[in-house]
Amino acid sequence: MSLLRDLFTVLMVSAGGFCFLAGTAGLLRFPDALTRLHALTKADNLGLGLIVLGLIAQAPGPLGALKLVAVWLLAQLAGATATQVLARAVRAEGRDSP
Amino acid sequence: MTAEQLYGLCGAGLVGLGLFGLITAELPLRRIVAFNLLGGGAFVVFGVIARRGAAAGLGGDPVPQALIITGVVVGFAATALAVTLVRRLHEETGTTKFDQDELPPETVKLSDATLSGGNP
Amino acid sequence: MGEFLTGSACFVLAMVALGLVRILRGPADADRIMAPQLLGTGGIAVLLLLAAATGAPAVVDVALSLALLAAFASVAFVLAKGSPAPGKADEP
Amino acid sequence: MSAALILDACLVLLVLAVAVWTIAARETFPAIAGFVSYGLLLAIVWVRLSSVDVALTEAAIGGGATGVLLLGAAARLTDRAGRRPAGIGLRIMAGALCLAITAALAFVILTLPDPAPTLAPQAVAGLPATGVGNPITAVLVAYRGIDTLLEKIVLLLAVIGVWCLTPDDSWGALPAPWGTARQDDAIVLLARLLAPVGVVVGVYIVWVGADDPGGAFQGGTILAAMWLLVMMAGLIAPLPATSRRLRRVLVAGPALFLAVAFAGFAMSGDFLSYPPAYAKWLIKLIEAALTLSIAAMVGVLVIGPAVRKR
Repeated sequence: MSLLRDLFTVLMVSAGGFCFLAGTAGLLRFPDALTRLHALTKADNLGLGLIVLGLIAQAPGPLGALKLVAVWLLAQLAGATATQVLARAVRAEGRDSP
Repeated sequence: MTAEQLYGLCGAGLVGLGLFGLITAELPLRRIVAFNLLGGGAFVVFGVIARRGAAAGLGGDPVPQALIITGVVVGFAATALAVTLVRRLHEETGTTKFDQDELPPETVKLSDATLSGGNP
Repeated sequence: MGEFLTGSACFVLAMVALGLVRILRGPADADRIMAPQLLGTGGIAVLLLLAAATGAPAVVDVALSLALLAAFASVAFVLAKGSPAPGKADEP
Repeated sequence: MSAALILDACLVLLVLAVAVWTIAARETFPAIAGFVSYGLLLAIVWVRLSSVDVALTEAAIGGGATGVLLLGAAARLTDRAGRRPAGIGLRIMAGALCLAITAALAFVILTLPDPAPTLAPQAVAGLPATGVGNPITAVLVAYRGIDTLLEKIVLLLAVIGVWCLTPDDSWGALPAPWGTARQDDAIVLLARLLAPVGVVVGVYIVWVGADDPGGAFQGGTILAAMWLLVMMAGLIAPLPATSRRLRRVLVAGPALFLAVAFAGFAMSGDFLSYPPAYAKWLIKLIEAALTLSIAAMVGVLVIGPAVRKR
């Protein structure tokens, strides 16, 4: 049982790490601010979600697992808002200086 | 090399970098940022000393750790006061530079500014 | 397990470092303010992995604080940029 | 070489690189973006140094309050660096001085005494008398209570200093730190969803601070951040410096702390000494009052004074 749980954690954390790799590749390769913002907030939040999923299996108890999920939900909210307001700022900046 | 020494050297480097910025930066806001960077480095050096004092089942000596928290709080208060001073200076004179010779002629000189903010 | 989780934290940190180098170079200020956002998400991941690796549940609270404050820099940046600087009228 | 040591090396390099960027960047704004990142990275450094209490402080201050303060200032201060930066001679001399200081510190770090002196056993031995389980909280509120009391007074003095910078004709006006920009619906949504959760987390951090990492300053700063967020969203107005309600909250914590400190003369014969029977409850009461005052103080320090109407 413990082995199965560890295997699940290894799989999920590795998948999460891959998402961070993809996000960074996007940051390095994408041509403008809006697409970089996309790479940053989509891939990294998915990566964080997978890592949280993997760590839930290692959590000390149901409350610890709940806290991990709360961290992920808060990060989602922050990511969604920051993307929205930053994307508007990028567009406004583009209009000011063509 | 142990992890403590690594972080200690990092703190020493940060102190040097912060001091360099504090001396050479031109704008007061940049000096405030450099001063905070220096403070962070000093706290890391102190934190390494706390970590080395790990005993009695604790991860570090709690006395320096508590002093670091106090230091962070006081550093924040000083930063807020300094930033407000610089903002007020800018509000009065349109610049935050202390070098009077570099000001454009139409800018109010510091000596003429009504820093008291009194009504005419 | 601890070694694997610490290694994963190291990998995520390396990815964050690469992204940070790209972001801080700009060109626009809006690019640069993504840095706290990147460190928010990546830092939370590193902290959660370290909490599990070292068995220190209190570290999750640090991640919780970071998650609460992750959007702050972006919001402050947009508000500061949005309002016209009062000093601008003085400049020639 | 273990994974942990590789992680430490990566982290140290990254912190140093971000610090170099912060100092070397030509424009102010990139430097501040770098500095906010530096603060967040330091939170991870503190976790690696087993100082979770300090990590919480750094995350709350570096991620929230300092970032908002510096970003607001950077947007308003319109001057840019001049044509000629500091002279090359000054730079070389400053560089030599800083290198010497770094080298001296590095020498000290590498030759620290072994075994290291520590007060940890004494701190743990005194814990039962205070009734709290977190030795750092015990140091802050009990063993070195006088430091914490003076630190709160420093914060109050900073608040008074900031208020003193109000122009005479604007005294009593509402501070408008973010202009009077239109409400942004994304920020309003964030404030409505996040603020209630944030208040709960802030109170939780104070509550667990008695036995686990956390405490009044960490929790209070998170509460202050939530107050700032609701103001940034335009849902409530900032309070003016003349508000009696605000002033009462500002002094409540330090005043209670001071009152308990003097009551120590009557109850157990010394300044700032708690009678052992009530020590735990007195400490919790002081922490609760300090939390509210700290939230107000940090909030006021970030908002700043009212500015002159143009």
